[in-house]
Amino acid sequence: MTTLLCADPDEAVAGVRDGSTVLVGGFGMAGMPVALIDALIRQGATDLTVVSNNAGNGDTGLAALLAAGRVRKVVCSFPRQADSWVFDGLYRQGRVELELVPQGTLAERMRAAGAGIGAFYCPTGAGTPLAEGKETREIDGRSHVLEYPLRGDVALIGAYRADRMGNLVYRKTARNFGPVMATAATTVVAQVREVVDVGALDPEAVVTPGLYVDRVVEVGS
Amino acid sequence: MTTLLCADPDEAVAGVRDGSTVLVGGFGMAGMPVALIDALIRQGATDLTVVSNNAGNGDTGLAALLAAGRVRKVVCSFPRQADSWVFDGLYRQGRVELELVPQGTLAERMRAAGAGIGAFYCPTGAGTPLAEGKETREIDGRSHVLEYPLRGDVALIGAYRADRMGNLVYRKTARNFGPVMATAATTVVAQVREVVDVGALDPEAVVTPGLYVDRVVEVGS
Amino acid sequence: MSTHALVAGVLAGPADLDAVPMTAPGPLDKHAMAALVARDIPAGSFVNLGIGQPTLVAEHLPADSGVVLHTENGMLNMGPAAVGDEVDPDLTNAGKIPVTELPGAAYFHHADSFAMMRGGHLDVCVLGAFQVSARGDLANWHTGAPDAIPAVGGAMDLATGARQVFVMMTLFAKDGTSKLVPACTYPLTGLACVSRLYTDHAVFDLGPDGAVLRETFGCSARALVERLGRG
Amino acid sequence: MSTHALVAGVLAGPADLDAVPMTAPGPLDKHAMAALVARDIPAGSFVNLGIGQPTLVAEHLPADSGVVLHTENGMLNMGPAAVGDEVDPDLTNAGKIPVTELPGAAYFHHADSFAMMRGGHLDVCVLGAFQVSARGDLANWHTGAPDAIPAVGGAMDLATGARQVFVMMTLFAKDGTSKLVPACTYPLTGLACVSRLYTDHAVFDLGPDGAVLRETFGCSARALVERLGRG
Repeated sequence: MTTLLCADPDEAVAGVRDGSTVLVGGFGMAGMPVALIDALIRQGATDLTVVSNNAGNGDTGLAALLAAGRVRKVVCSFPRQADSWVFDGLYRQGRVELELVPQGTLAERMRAAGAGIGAFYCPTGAGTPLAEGKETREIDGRSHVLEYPLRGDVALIGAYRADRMGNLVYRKTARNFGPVMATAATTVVAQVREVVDVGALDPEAVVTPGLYVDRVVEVGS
Repeated sequence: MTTLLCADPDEAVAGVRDGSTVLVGGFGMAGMPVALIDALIRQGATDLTVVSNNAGNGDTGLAALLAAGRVRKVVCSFPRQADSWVFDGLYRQGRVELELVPQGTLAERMRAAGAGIGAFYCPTGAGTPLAEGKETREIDGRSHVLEYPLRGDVALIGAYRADRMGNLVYRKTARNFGPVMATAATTVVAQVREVVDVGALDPEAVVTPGLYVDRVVEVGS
Repeated sequence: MSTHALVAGVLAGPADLDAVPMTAPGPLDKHAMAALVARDIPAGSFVNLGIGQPTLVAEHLPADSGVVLHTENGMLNMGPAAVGDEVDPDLTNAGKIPVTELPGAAYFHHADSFAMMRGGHLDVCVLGAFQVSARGDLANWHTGAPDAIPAVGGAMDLATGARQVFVMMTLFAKDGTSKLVPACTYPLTGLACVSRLYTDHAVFDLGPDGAVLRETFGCSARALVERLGRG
Repeated sequence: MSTHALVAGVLAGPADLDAVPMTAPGPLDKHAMAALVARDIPAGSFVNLGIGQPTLVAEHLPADSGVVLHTENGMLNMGPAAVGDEVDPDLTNAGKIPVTELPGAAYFHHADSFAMMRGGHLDVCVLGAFQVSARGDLANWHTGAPDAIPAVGGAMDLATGARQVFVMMTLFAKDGTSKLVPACTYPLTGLACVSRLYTDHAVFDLGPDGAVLRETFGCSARALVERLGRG
């Protein structure tokens, strides 16, 4: 349905419910939708499952959401970083659950959710502790792990430009998880540096078609 | 390895072996690598399995390859067209095998081959004759068919521009199967309208990175 | 349900047939059917129109509908058929007909296009059919005749993936038999996937309980059900 | 095989140890190790360099090598680290370090980037390790210590997907035990995936039959095997 242009980040995250699974874009701070996460903290939804590559950096963005006690579980590939002290503390106190997923499998499970794939056999992690308890199958002489789609109720992503139909382009490696998460959630919210008129983006270079994007908010650079 | 710029289509298709599986891009004539197919006819490889959305139009391109008797089997989604008389005749005479695959499953099976996915559960075709003999599984209350990767020995695709590193961009709906097939074959050959210098393509808009492309030949428009 | 007629297995059911409105004086032609389908597509929908008659629906969408057309060969925001100088061999619809591009268009490759379809991101698709069953099974890719060359294209992907599948077709085959059937005899495209059937004689909602008559054209619901019963 | 030493289960084997050349007078530092790895990367390869020490390999690739660097956060043709005005928060490597873009670069999203990796399209990746087994098992993501926070990132994807996996690490841990082991005791990243191991004391080829010593630095092969036997 038609993409909604929101006046501010608070309007963009309105209605997120307690217990939601929230996909949060970004790789480190590149592509991290900080304004949307700040708005989500104000909005108040709690008991969240957050899916993101990392588990927060420093004290802002995802780290602030964790510090506010809103996150029940983190699904990510790389929680341990030099500046991930908020997550570290909560995890060691047993106040947040962790599901660790190899980075490519994390991306592919969200892609499967967006692409209507019921499950897929993936060689990554076969024979390692991250495959424990999972169904496996030998295909072409190689062990594969059966992986299931990972869906969000909401996706919060950061992009570079949107047109008024919600078509998105990203900038350099800030693209990372945004285009995948945009396909995998019921409600997709994008913060962008700039909203441009319809027709201003090159149709050959649109990365996320507006079809995937429910709400857009311009936050400047 | 480094992309080879070929002097002509004959150099570009050199070495294709009898019995190869050849992925042929294009949807109808849009994106169809006619110059490469003509060169493949001259090159002489036979007993080929051709994977392409259609089974040839008119008397040129794929239809000419079929007419030359080089194709043992066609894997496609839509062989029956107003101008597919060459295929129609061969099929009715039992001189070519047909494996019919839903269009999206055809694309997804090649994507799986390129993406290192061992197999995937796909809802398309469940309960229809095209799923007969295939393993199925109920996931989330819905029947899914287990589909396996579809790999090529060679891919022949048509693109718009290449730079000298083999990065490709396409034009409008001629993009179709090219980017997927480029990931799924051992040797990937692209005919392009124009070869440009490295740096002339926008890195944000490259569709097929040169990593996937083994040989490029400029054929003009 | 209360004011409409339920046609279980097409042919019979606890009917309130007299409550079904006849909304046109005669059977509809394909343009009138396309206009009806267009009327029922919500504003702002993302829609795929199958090749053949469903393509006509585009001509009946109001200019301000905000409906965005998808073509499975890799484009959103497809415009009308190209004419004259607009014709570009690199820009066609799924039927290989030259088309145009509207502002806000986006191009993508086949794996992405069918991920979009299979992933449930299209609101509506409109397809033609050989047969549709009262519970919404669809047969539209293969007659099953021994000498027929089967071709499926994106039909199964659309039937499986779109949130709502509308079918438009003539209700009766040339030999007078109904194409709305208790169970398809032609090879299936998808199971329980069609939610609404637009025909020249009537519109039906389809579902697990059977076909529900919504409106008829040029005949009463009672007369139509009788004819279906004979078909 | 004939002129090199096979170190089955690391420790012993039908050895022609005296034929293994000592090619440096002392143990290598990380820069010299990186130079060695760079020497063995074929011209024109597509290469992913893991975070930490493997990143140094880039500095030792000849300017005309045609090697293209991949970073799994979504880029090909990555350039050197950004300095001064070049720093752009939207352009980092997998270690979140600001980097630059070379002509001919391409950006893509994570699903595409890891499809590229898992699909076998990278010629070489270079990783660090906690432990490597003689048959090429890799442990580099988790010490398994009860209070450690596990983090895997793209390590398993690279170990599984790259055509050749090179590891560079010190051969001995701080406590003097060998990190080249008969079987890994740390949690595994991948099985039988490492084909070559570059260390400060020696280079080994790894495979189903065990570790083959190729060259040593600062000690004879015989002395090294003896030390490994004690480790």
